[in-house]
Amino acid sequence: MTLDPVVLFFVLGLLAALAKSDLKLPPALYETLSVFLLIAIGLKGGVALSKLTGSAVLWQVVAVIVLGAALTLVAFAVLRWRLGRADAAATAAHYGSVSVVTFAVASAYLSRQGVEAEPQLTVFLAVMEMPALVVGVLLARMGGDKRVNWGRLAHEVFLGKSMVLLMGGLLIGWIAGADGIKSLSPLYIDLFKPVLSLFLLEMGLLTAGKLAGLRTQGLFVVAVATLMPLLFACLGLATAVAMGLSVGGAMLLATLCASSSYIAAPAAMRIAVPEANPAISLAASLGVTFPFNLLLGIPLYLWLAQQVYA
Amino acid sequence: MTLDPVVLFFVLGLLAALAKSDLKLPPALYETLSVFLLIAIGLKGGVALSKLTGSAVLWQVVAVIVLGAALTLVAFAVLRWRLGRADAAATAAHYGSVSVVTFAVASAYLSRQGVEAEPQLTVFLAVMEMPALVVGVLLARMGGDKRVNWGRLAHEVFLGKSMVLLMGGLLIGWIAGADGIKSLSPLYIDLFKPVLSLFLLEMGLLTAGKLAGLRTQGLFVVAVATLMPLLFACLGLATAVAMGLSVGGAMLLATLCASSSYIAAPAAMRIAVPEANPAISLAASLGVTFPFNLLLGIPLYLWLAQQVYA
Amino acid sequence: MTLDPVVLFFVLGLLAALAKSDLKLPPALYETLSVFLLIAIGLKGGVALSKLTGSAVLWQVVAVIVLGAALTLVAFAVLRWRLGRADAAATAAHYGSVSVVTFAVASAYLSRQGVEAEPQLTVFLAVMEMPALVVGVLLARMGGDKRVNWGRLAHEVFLGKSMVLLMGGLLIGWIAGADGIKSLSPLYIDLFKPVLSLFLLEMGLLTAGKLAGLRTQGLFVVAVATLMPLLFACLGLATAVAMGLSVGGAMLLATLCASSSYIAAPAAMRIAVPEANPAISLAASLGVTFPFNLLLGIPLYLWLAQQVYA
Amino acid sequence: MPFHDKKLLTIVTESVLEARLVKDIQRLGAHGYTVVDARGGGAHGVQGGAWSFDRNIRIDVVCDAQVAEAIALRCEQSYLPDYGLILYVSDVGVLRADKF
Amino acid sequence: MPFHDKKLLTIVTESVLEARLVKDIQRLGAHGYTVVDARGGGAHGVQGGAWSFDRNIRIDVVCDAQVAEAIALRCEQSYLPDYGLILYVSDVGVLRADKF
Amino acid sequence: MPFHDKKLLTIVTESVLEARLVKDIQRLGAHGYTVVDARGGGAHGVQGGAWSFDRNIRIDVVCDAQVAEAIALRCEQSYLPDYGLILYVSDVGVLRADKF
Ligand SMILES: Nc1ncnc2c1ncn2[C@@H]1O[C@H](COP(=O)(O)O)[C@@H](O)[C@H]1O
Ligand SMILES: Nc1ncnc2c1ncn2[C@@H]1O[C@H](COP(=O)(O)O)[C@@H](O)[C@H]1O
Ligand SMILES: Nc1ncnc2c1ncn2[C@@H]1O[C@H](COP(=O)(O)O)[C@@H](O)[C@H]1O
Ligand code: NA
Ligand code: NA
Ligand code: NA
Repeated sequence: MTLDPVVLFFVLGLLAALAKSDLKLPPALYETLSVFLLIAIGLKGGVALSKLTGSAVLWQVVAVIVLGAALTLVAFAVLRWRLGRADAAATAAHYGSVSVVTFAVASAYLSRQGVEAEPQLTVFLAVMEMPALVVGVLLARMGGDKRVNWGRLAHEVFLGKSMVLLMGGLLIGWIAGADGIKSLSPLYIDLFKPVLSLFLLEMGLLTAGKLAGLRTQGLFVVAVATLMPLLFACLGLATAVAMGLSVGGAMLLATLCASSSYIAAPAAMRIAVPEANPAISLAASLGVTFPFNLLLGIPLYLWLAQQVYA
Repeated sequence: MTLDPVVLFFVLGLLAALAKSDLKLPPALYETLSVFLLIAIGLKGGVALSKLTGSAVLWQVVAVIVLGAALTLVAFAVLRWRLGRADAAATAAHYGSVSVVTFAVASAYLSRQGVEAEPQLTVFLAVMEMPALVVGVLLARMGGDKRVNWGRLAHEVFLGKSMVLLMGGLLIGWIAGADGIKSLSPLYIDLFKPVLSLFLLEMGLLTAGKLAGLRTQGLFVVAVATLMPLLFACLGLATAVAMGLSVGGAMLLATLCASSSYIAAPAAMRIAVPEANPAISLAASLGVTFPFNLLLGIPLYLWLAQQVYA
Repeated sequence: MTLDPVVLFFVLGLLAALAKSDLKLPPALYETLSVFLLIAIGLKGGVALSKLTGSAVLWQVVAVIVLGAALTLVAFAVLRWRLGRADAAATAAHYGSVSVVTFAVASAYLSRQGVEAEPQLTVFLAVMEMPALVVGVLLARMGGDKRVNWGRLAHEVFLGKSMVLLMGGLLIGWIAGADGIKSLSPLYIDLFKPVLSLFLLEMGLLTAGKLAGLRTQGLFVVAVATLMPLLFACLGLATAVAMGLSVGGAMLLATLCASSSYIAAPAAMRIAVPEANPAISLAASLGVTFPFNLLLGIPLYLWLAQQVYA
Repeated sequence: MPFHDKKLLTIVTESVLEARLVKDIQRLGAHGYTVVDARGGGAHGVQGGAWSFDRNIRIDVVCDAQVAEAIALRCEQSYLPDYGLILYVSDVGVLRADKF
Repeated sequence: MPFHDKKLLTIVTESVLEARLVKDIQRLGAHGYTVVDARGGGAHGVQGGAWSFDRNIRIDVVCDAQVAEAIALRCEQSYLPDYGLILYVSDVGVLRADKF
Repeated sequence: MPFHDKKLLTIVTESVLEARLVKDIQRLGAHGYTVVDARGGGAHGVQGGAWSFDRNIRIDVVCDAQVAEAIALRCEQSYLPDYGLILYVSDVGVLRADKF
């Protein structure tokens, strides 16, 4: 169970930043890489979808949306124990939502292990971004007197950069199909993993910055940020079994549940729940859960899935 | 006649921006992509040229330069009907000049349709950038009392970024030849189309911004921006027939004539004819003509060429 | 002995900038390309290292570190003839250190000529960056009353961006081995040379800027910047013979010695020897030695190595 | 040359607020604005500039004193409580008073 | 600490003018200048910053009052009629008066 | 609206100094700072902005007069002799005096 080299890039970035190296990637590179990853994942999913027939997937999509909302409620209940309403709601939205990069690393890990997964998992990725954000805002506003600007929230959620690129890629892949996409594959398919390595280097650098924030947030946040993914992975596995997914699909759904957002959710929460302290949710989501999933979670979730399906 | 997936990226960008998504690509990416496209097109053309013998191409180059100048005059005559001298001249320069990306999409479309074209078309692309700019400035200054700073204009035209990269690529490709370039092809050849897709995404975002400017420019500009390309494509076809080009070559020359510049021309006109309003020429060139060519023009010009050569 | 096309890109950049073209690459691209090159070179070296056995390499590494320090002393002795202590020391550090891009071009040149080289040369590249910087600072401070902030220098040297990326790449390549790296090779291996071409275009643009600085620095600097590489190449060859390297290895070691730093050394010297004038060392290192090595030095050093080994 | 007295209002805040602030500024009567990407540190910690929500912007507006006050008031009420934001005004002389 | 009185001249305009403005500034007697990329909006519409000719720059020059006036005059005559440009001056205190 | 008097200290210098200056600024009592990438030219030649050691930064600090003087003194003694650096102060009005 050796580490994938892309994960080593994450470790390199983390160590470099912790050692206070002056290594910094230009912001424009970070944005470019994230645009690339979102389109590439979308395209791949769209092509896969274009080969599917039947309406089973539609029901699964509905199930997965409900799952995302439910996880957010669970996370809120746990976090409310110690955090204020706004902070608990905003952080819950991060955990109910998903991490694109964690998904990408998990997919790469799966294919290295020779395990197949259903194509619709990419669609799940796209649709699971959203319900948590809506539920998070509802939770933050419940009982309060601040009114929610739903127009702005809907805009943020559905027209946010990551949603547009993921859905856009999905649609283009679906319309163009495997043949149409062939001329694009030297970039979006062949270079996917090495580009992911560069992105993870950057994530390592950024994660180190958020670790500093942990010291002020205390043990509760650290504990939640490691235990919640485990719990959510199990809930994801159970749902996958109920939905009749394969081992690979179950593992990816577990990973989606276990992963927490650090792109779409922070942006949406900063707009819709501005009184929440972003340092708390980012320290948990990016500082703890992301590396935890990358280094331990992903192999663990595959092992769990294999036990369940054995 | 399905849309090439690269064109779908343009549509994605356009829709995202029209829906006021916060999707934005970093400016550094835009510049990097345009540097890449210019070099890649130049290299490809240079390699092709290095295989040619004989002086026929030289005469064709002269013909094409004259064509570019002539189109600018025609455009000026049309535009002067409603616009002031400076605006008409600057906009005419855009239409007499060419669009590198439209050319790239047309080439991709051709090769998807299995139609070959002469290698010198890339040379035509490079030389057609320039005469329109000179004629445009002359037209703007004729009869006026402002003197032209020819040194600055020549500098702008011949040492402008797009000219240097296109010509530089051409020369390097020509010197190195097919063998020398082989080690570079994984980037400049294999990745050309997928990189074009990213560039078109950005173009979609930018085009949407210029569409807003259209409202203030009125129907005349919109009409010109759709009808002039059609007229110019026909003039291009006629010239191609006279020059003895193949169907593919004719289609590409038609596309060059129909296309309008939105990189070299705006930059040159802003320096040399500053009193012209750049909003008018950009709204026409980028807001209307570019998407028109991309979505309708390119297939149409091939169809036209095939009718003429049938 | 035709020029490699990547070198033509350097010439293009140089000419464009000398002709005062407005061609400029975005700073973020420059940084991205240098990150890429450092990782790619490191990875390649690490994979090669992972196949080695025995401790011979360890002794070679020690020898090469001593060589780097010795070259710095020689350079200082020469430069002190005309320059003040600080300037001589800082410039000597540039010449005792190495240029990653010169090494990359030399490697590409070698493989085009079908000459093999030992894998540990990449390790030599990494370790030769450092001793010159330490010796340079010592020379600058000797006899003076300013105390050296060794902590800051060590930080600058060992945690400087180029060291971290090169060493990080090396380690990842070494841990992952040839198999582990395979999924990354479409970027780091296949695209290495074309990306190098873009980087050299940028280097051409930057070099032109430093040539201007030459006029004020006088003939002495120009003479040193062309003669010192020749001398150092010979010293490198002699060491290589003593170390029992192959022709290819000897040529690369000669190139390393002849090359001078323009990334790590300027950054380190600006921090550790701020009273030195960076215009002098950069004019010499980037304005003269870098193009000299690229255009003349590299083929010459191979020829020399072949004479020695004939 | 006659320079006319105006106020220069500078706001440094999180980049997520850019679109909203620009709208506010225009609505409150300023005739223009200039935005620059920035990084920095303050009471809300370090904004390193690497991400969109980790980045600051600096907005400069040249305007009349009343407009500057109106924008400052809007910032104080709507953004200061929840966002990292600073704001300061200074006196400047401009070339054409009617442009601002 | 004694700060010496100088003028700070700030110009915000289209980036195509950068090379020309820098030449003007040096010719008219300033000893230095600082440039920053910017975006913005004003009478000439929105400059979004995505393209080279859709981008603004902000140039700051610390100098004497006469130099500031000379640069302002040059801008007013040569660039203001045709380009999107604003310009303002303010009072600053500098450390070493002879540097400016 | 009551704006409170503060000093705005602006430093333009080589980007290699960023980390050290930020430390100095915090140590000397400022409560925040804002950094922007810049290019420019002066006595030390042109800083074109293409490389990390060819790039300038502009740091702005809003603070009390004494803090501004302390930072200026530190710059004068530690950096001015060897680095390309300029520094100027001006008067600004801020919204909440206690924040600075
Ligand atoms: N005293 C200050 N001087 C200059 N900029 C500041 C100052 N305080 C805060 N800032 C800037 O304003 C942003 C938000 O400030 P804060 O709300 O204090 O975190 C910071 O990230 C800095 O960029
Ligand atoms: N009132 C203003 N305050 C700050 N910046 C402005 C103002 N008006 C214009 N600008 C800037 O100056 C540029 C040109 O202005 P204009 O000529 O009004 O379009 C704009 O793109 C803005 O960046
Ligand atoms: N008079 C000035 N006005 C504005 N910026 C300046 C001025 N002089 C120098 N600078 C900036 O400060 C940096 C260092 O200045 P210097 O030490 O004069 O080379 C330059 O690269 C410019 O960005
Ligand atoms: Na989740
Ligand atoms: Na045309
Ligand atoms: Na050397």
